[in-house]
Amino acid sequence: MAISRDDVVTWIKNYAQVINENNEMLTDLDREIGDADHGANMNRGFKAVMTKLPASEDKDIGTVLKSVAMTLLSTVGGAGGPLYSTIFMEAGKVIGPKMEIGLADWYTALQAAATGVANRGKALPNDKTMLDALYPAVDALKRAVDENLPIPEALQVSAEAAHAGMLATIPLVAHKGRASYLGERSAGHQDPGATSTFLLLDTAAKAWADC
Amino acid sequence: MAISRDDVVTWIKNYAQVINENNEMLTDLDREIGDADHGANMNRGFKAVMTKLPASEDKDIGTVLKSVAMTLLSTVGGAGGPLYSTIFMEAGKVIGPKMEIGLADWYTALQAAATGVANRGKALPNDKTMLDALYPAVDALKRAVDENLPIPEALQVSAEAAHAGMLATIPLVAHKGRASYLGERSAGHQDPGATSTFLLLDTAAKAWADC
Amino acid sequence: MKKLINKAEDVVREELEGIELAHPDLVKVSYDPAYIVRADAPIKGKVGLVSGGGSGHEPMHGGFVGKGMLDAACPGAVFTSPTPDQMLEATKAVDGGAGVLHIVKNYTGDIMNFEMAADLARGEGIEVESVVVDDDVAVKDSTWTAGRRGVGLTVLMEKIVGAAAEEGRSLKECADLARKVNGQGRSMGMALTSCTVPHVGKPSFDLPEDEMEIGIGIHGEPGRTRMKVEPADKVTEMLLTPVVEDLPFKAGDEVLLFVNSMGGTPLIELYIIYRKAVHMLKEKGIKVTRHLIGPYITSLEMAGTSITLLKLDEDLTKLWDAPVKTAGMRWGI
Amino acid sequence: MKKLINKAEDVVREELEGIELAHPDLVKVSYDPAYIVRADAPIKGKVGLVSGGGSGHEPMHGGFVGKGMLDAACPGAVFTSPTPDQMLEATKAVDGGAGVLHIVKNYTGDIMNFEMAADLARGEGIEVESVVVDDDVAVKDSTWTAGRRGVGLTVLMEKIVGAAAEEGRSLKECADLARKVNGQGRSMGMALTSCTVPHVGKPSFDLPEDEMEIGIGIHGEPGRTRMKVEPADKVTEMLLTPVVEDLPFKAGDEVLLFVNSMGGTPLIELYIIYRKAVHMLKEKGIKVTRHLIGPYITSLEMAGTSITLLKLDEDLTKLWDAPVKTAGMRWGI
Ligand SMILES: Nc1ncnc2c1ncn2[C@@H]1O[C@H](COP(=O)(O)OP(=O)(O)O)[C@@H](O)[C@H]1O
Ligand SMILES: Nc1ncnc2c1ncn2[C@@H]1O[C@H](COP(=O)(O)OP(=O)(O)O)[C@@H](O)[C@H]1O
Ligand SMILES: [Mg+2]
Ligand SMILES: [Mg+2]
Ligand SMILES: [Mg+2]
Ligand SMILES: [Mg+2]
Repeated sequence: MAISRDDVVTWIKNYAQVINENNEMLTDLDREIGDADHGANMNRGFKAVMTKLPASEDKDIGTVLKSVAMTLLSTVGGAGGPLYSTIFMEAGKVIGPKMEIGLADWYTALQAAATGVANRGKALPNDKTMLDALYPAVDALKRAVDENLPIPEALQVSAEAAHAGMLATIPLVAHKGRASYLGERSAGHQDPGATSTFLLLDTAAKAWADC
Repeated sequence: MAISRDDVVTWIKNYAQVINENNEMLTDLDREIGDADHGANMNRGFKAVMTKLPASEDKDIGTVLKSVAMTLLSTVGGAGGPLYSTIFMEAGKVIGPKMEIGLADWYTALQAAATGVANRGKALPNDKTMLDALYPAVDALKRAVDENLPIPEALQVSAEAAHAGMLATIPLVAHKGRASYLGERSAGHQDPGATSTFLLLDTAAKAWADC
Repeated sequence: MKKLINKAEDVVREELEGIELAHPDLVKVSYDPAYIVRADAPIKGKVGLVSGGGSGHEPMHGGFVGKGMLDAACPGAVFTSPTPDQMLEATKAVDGGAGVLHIVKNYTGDIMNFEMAADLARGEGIEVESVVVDDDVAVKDSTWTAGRRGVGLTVLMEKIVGAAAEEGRSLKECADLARKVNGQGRSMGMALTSCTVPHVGKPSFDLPEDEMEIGIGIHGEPGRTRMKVEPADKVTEMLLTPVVEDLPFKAGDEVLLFVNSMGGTPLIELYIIYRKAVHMLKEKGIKVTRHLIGPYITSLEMAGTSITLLKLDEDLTKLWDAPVKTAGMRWGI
Repeated sequence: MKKLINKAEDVVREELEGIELAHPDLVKVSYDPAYIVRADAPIKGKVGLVSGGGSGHEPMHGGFVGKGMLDAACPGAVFTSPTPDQMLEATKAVDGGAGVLHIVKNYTGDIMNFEMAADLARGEGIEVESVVVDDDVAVKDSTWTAGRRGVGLTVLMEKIVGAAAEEGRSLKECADLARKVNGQGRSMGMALTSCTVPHVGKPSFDLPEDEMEIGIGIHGEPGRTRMKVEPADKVTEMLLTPVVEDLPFKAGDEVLLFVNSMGGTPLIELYIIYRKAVHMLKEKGIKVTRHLIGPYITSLEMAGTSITLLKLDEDLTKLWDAPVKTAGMRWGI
């Protein structure tokens, strides 16, 4: 089975919905160790995505993802804007003008996304950033591809890995982003960006459960 | 019997003490219908009086009262400053270089004080000002002089009249001073200036109870 | 009470010390009695402009002492009128032989203290004129009240009359000009929060988390009405409409629009109000040709705003534009 | 949340409308993408100065657009870095052929967005240099953190480099000057109260009635330590000592002392702090030759203050004194 262009569009729309529902929760996490806007920023961006998506949702997957990237870049701002924009941009570049993708494509796309985020933000693993949810998900996908798991199962384990990664940010001391200003005081709080990243992968797993 | 220069000095010192003790109460009254400073203003003034009084307390009564007036004028500010300064200045002028005074002198002094306050502030009876405590006290003293009451008793009735006048300000709508901005909303509150004026006369009655 | 102060009774003195240290090029400071005077006072042949009032309204008045505005300012205790000895000494310090104008906000205390000071100064041979500012339309003006309060218009009057004195107008001309400004200007204010007088230590009034006070004074005196908080556009209407109707300002008028912060309201909100006010005035055919936006006449840390309108003509506009160099207002030099 | 706003999502747009209505002589406003640009931009042969950041710090940066300071400012959502498209369009709008300097406060978001904008602008053939401001000594600077934040020094840098660009210095000279300013300036701030981001609707942090936060950022990020409120003199010591020791500033240095209000702290308190800071510096043999006192880089309505010191030399002093005409800072013209 495969992930179609429409599946990708559904995933993005569902994520916009998930962000809207978790707006306050994400902002609350950011209040603890940041500046209380991560939910608001993401929500502003994905509201704009919902407005602009119709113009590209009949195009190929790469075009869809790149258009999401451009919208996020010009509406989210903050650290989250360039980083989430990078995720969609790099994934879009790797996937290119396909109308459907397989698990290996998705893995390569997510890996490119993670590399893009790392290049842009210069964070390392365990710096308490969204990468701490993204990297484990990519690793899990890699194993799933190697083991030839069916797509729904593969997505499930990658979302679970992201979830574990997200929770693992709690004890960490932040070394990047606004939370790093807190030094030791950042420990004991879950990273908002890692949380929204887990939600992104979790939404994919749910949206593509029948692929 | 008579009121000596030392009695006058005692009265002023006692009043400084009374103002200090009632600072918060007076300020609270002023918070309701003014700007929450009447107690602080009076207390600042009478603290200064306590510092400066030693320089004139061996002079005649007129000099003592005028020096209090000058100190109040340069330290109280607000509406209370000129008005309380006027009370002591006019009383001091009328009494002049005496070393002791009788009831009639005291009556004439207070009457001059009331006239001075009325000229300065242009308030009428029942405008909800300190005059509403002062006028009844002056009237009571007049009757006491006519009836030849002993000083302690006369002071007692004048203080009681001031007290009644003070309470009578409660239902009034203010027509002068800051409370007048409130219009009808000023009714139901006791005037702070009338309250400090009652305290002034009450302190005299207590200080001169053996005169 | 949360404030960056030391002892409450030292607030005004320590503020004066800061002003003295910061602006020796603009002002000299006297501590006893307390007044702030232009560094180059007295200026021979120039009318001296003196104002004053309780502290807590910064930058007014001390921040307006300097070239093209006030010659001296007398700071009282917080929210309390200063005393006649301050005003007398300030008057003497700025008298350059052309007389001295007292700009007095209409509060019983200010009026009485300035009256006594003017009497004393005249006794010392100085020609003194007084002008009373009473622009606050929130207060009913009648012989049965203390009359309208002096609020935002004071700032504009001090700038405009300051420019007139600077260009050499006579005491009578300056006083007439000040009365003209007072006749053509109106204000109204509101508060979202109270303020706390340092030596009192608790808020001057209580305002629940969802209410505002319309028609507030600048000393935390209660206003006209208390109501639920409304959006900025509605609040702007509630302030501007009575201001426009009182004079009344009419289609074709050119005006200066002054949107003031009571202290705690940030600039971002003032621009939102300014925007709505300009739209409203435009609809009425009133043209905003000059403006002032910011915290110029404040009530300590009170959150809130006031709107002042002044009808302009060629002379007033020219005087408004004239150079001014003070700590609180500066342009052209 | 008590604010004079309409809908939270309209705050920045309505503020821009107010700015556009108030200052047509100084600036033009673009709404999509959002930026404020000098009315006379682009100026041929002059280096263009662009800054930007989250809104809520007014007058910074939009209030500093005008002659002798910024050529353009990009306002983000409240406390959120603006986006590359805004910065790109602003850069194009101010490019007069001599290149464009981006002044970027050191926050991950600002850095990344400005980096992307600079790349895009270079792609369109515009010469772009970027300078990062990171003056906040409250934050440990190491390769293990995002580094120090850019705070109060930004205002001074924008003024000084703005003057240099105005007098015709090259892009490289302006960039070097900006880096020199960054090397010689340090800041630290504190808060008495939190602030509330409009679209969040509740305070960014909770601060009990008797506590303060030392080392606060300008976005309501928590600071270094929380403690009981201390008197102003003590607070001044807690801010100024780390600032002085960090550079370190030394006896004989001439400095600009900038005492800033975070928004809700009134001028009367700033002068009290200024006074203590001057006394402290005097004791260390450091001479305050220039100053800035007021709300210039704020955090909405937050009560609190920050102190910035900048070591001056003849060139920096001359550039500081040079005429500037913006909505938020003006002298000499
Ligand atoms: N250098 C970085 N690399 C990767 N992710 C980062 C970096 N800096 C911050 N982040 C992520 O961004 C999140 C914060 O995003 P957001 O609140 O939208 O931006 P801002 O911090 O500018 O307010 C953090 O929780 C973290 O996961
Ligand atoms: N015109 C007036 N005539 C007489 N008394 C007045 C007048 N105006 C005000 N007062 C008195 O002054 C009191 C207020 O004094 P205070 O609070 O010290 O001054 P302020 O009103 O300037 O703050 C009032 O309670 C009232 O009794
Ligand atoms: Mg954030
Ligand atoms: Mg009072
Ligand atoms: Mg008062
Ligand atoms: Mg942010």
